Amino acid sequence: MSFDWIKIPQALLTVFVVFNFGLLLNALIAKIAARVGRRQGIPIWQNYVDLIKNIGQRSLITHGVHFYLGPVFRLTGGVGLLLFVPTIYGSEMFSNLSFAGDLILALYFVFFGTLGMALGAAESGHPYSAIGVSRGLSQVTAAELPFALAVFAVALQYQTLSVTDIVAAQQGGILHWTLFTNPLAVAAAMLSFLGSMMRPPFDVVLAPQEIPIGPPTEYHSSYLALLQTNRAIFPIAKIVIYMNLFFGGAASWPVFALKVFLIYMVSVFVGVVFPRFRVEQSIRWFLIWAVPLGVLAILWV
Amino acid sequence: MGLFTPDRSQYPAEKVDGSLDIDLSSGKYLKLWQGPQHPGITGNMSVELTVCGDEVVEGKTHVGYLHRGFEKLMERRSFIQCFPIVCRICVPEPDFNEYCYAAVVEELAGLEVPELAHWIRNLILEMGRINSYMMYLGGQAGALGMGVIGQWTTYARDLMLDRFEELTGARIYHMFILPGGVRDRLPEGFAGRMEETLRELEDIMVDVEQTMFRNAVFKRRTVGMGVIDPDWLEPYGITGPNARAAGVPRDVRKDFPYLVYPQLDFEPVTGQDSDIYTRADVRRRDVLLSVDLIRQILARMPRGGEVMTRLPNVLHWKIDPGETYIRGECSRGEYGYYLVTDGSGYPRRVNVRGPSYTHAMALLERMIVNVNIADVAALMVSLHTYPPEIER
Amino acid sequence: MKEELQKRVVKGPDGVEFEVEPLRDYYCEALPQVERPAYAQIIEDLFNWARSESIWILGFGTGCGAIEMRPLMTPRFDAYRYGIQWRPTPRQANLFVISGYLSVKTLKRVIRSYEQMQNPKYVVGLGSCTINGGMYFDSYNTIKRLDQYLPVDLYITGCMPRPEALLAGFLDLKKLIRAGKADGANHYAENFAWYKANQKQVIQDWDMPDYNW
Amino acid sequence: MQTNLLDIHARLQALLPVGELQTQRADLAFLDVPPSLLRATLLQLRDREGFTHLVLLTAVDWIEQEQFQLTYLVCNRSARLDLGLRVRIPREPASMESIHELWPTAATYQRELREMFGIDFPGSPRLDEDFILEGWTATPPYRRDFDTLKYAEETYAERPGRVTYDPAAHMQQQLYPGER
Repeated sequence: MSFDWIKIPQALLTVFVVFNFGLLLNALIAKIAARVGRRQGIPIWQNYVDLIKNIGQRSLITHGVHFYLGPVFRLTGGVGLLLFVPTIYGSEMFSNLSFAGDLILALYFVFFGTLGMALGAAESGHPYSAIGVSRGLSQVTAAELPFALAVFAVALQYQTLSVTDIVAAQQGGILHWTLFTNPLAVAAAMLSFLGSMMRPPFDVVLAPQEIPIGPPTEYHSSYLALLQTNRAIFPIAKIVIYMNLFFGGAASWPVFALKVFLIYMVSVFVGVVFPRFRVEQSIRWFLIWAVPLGVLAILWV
Repeated sequence: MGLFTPDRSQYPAEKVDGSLDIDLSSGKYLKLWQGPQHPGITGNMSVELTVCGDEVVEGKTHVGYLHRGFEKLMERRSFIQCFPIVCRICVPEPDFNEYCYAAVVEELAGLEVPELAHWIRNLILEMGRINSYMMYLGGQAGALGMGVIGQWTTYARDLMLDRFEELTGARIYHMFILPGGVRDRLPEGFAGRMEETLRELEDIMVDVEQTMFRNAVFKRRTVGMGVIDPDWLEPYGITGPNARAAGVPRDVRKDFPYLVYPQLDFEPVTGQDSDIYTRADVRRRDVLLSVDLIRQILARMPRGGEVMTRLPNVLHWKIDPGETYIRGECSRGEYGYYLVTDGSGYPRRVNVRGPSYTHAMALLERMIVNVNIADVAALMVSLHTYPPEIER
Repeated sequence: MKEELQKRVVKGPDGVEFEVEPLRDYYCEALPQVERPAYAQIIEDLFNWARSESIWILGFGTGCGAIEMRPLMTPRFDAYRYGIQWRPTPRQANLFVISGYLSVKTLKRVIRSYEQMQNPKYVVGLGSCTINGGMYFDSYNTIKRLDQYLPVDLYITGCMPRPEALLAGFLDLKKLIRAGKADGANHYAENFAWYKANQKQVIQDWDMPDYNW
Repeated sequence: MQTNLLDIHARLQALLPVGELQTQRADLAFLDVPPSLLRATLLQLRDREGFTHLVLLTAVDWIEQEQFQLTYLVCNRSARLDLGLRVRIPREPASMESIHELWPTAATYQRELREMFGIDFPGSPRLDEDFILEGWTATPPYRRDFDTLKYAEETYAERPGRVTYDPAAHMQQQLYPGER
């Protein structure tokens, strides 16, 4: 099997574009949330400044080897997710390193970051980190279940494990999207999406009022900068998967930006006005509402 | 609620003196400090939690981080010198200190306060009550992760602070109610601007009700949580909204009327269920009651008259021996001053009785047992305690 | 020394016995290091600009001034516009706002939180009580000069300072940071012995190691 | 019929040799009680007379008479009456019976009195833990013989330039300069 080496710089270019897009989008979302609170909100470039500042902090404290691995794994989760999924459909340049079975790999990468944080947070020795990570792992597990079910439903529906093929099958009009051909799977997946975006009502993992601020309590300076980078890339990468699987993918960057923004807004709309669930309440919520939808979606196919 | 049953079988045994036998080195329990450097704490205090899994086994309140020794400082200040420092005892609602101190000195010194000053004092106390409740509502929502309510209510509080600024010239520490009366009359056109503020406030309260009190997740987190048994009211000395949410109409404004409350038309707000939700709801309705009271006060207030009685030379002001206690209903419960004089120019002893004293110490330590870590912040905020008045 | 800080042998949940020495295990006794600007001037300028535009305040309301911090973050004053925001953990915060009087008990916690913050870090003293004791000049429980115990970059006067004064103070702090003059952390490390001596003089119950980040 | 404080006092005096009633207001009076009778009086007031609410428990230092006065203020919410019980105990050694079984919240007050006045309440829970102060070794601060200004000047560094005036002398200087 021949490998096209030009694909690597091309994929890195995608990462770069998505990184910038993510930073700006996060600031925009923060501004929108601020408008709900009648504030003006942060400047749109604030995330860049924060990032530079955190890199520029002088002291670095380590708590051991695994402490380094936390942010690194987390960032690997985000970047890896993005690298193996085609970002722009039909574009040779931005289809990244996608291959025939990339859907399974993507599912794995979604979970990867949280596991990495578990390593790092446990090593940091802070009780709040430990509590936050145990909450995070249990909640992510519950939230991933409906998503995995929805992905199986979609894979069964299109009889393929390649994201590119799934996108291809959805071309040719809005009614070909999975959103309309398999609404149950989309519903299950969107509920799971709410749970994995770290916004209320499912942000008990980070809850500053109880366990400030959960897993990253001890992370600072460059470690925090890595986590911030991931915070820009990971939601976008995750939305890219959703977009590809359920909303017909994107054929160009403007369409990509619009669709990502709209999907992101779903979680923001829900998040702004809700308090957060306790972790066992959110798990129960996923099991009662999202998982049956996922099972039905598989049966539907 | 299934998972968190109050099954005490796997809990630590009690020792002879009633404390729990917790062996930290067994690895079964974890000691967590919530505070003082912690966003989920009401002010500068801390709760030492011993948790087993996700559940709190034992909680101990630690205060003293804000202790300035007011009661000692007042013993070496003359009666008029005490007046500017008393408001600093309780930061979010300072006016009650001013009122209680003024009233307690007036009673022992035998001063008569002009009628208009009573009305203005009452107006200020109700305005301060709204401010305090606004802080509470934001904090209660914030403790459950709903930051937007805090934005709205703090905005409403700023509106009310504007009126304070217009009336007294200061935002937080007003130093307006002094022994013998108040410093000044209402400014020209104050009632109209107050009415505008009240309307805006009511709009915000409608928003708050819609997003907070009708929110399914908020209900899920608060209904049935942190119940105060009505039997606890007497042993723990619970007053104010915490008692009213348990269905007991205990309100100093009604029971021991002071200022012009006898002339105002109101009924204490009560609730039934005594959980976090009810306590929040009682306070929300109390805000609306205060809005109503402010309207009544502004409408019925005498149009003219003196606001200050003639004081003796304050630099050589001596008060005959005596002791008394004055109470008022602040936003958290019964607020009182106990003053002992010995015939000199200085108070012999001042004791400030803040409602947080009992709520945050004995009551919180009892209620916090068996609660999920995630609910500790919400429970603590729902008791509405302000640390500065615990330790003074 | 408190009982829980003493050296002892502990039996773990798996039955293995091991020795615990809390002062050594739970705290780090390495002294703070002076960390000078390490890069070329142009990069340091960029960093200083970023530091000044992204001020993260530690969420620790030490005194009554904390009540004006909430309006600062809400619609009327909205300090987020200037890149100012809260961080709940000292590891990620740059600015410690000492909001008013400090009782001795709080001072101990403040020192600990301050030492956990990362270099460069700044301290702003709020209100007259941090400057000369203010209203509490004769109190037996509050300190009178904050700069004896922590390196202070800026004082904001008032009792208590209004949010407008706070905003103006933060803008002044930005100028200091941008000029590279806000170097309190290094000053603290250089004069560590002097600061510790002052701190130990007022804190009677000194049961922690000298440096505990 | 509305109960009033005089009736209650008369009923109380029939049972226990308590002191005279000193009426401050229609709804507030103070009563001297010997230390040994305090518990019985409180029980009688709480269980028979409806004074179920312990408003405050505090101490006054009468250093001239070498005595502490403990004030137990109890309140009858339904009859709207307050009664303050004044108990005089010797200053050295200061010790008083604990009432934390009657009102659990009294334990907090007793902890504060222990720390601030040095009054001992044997049996009260967590009495010797630090409550407000931490590692305090000097005289308990609320005692009259503790000079807070002197302590503050000795302990805490002062910023040079701060001046304190005596208000009376200062105003005299301002208003009538030249006069001594």
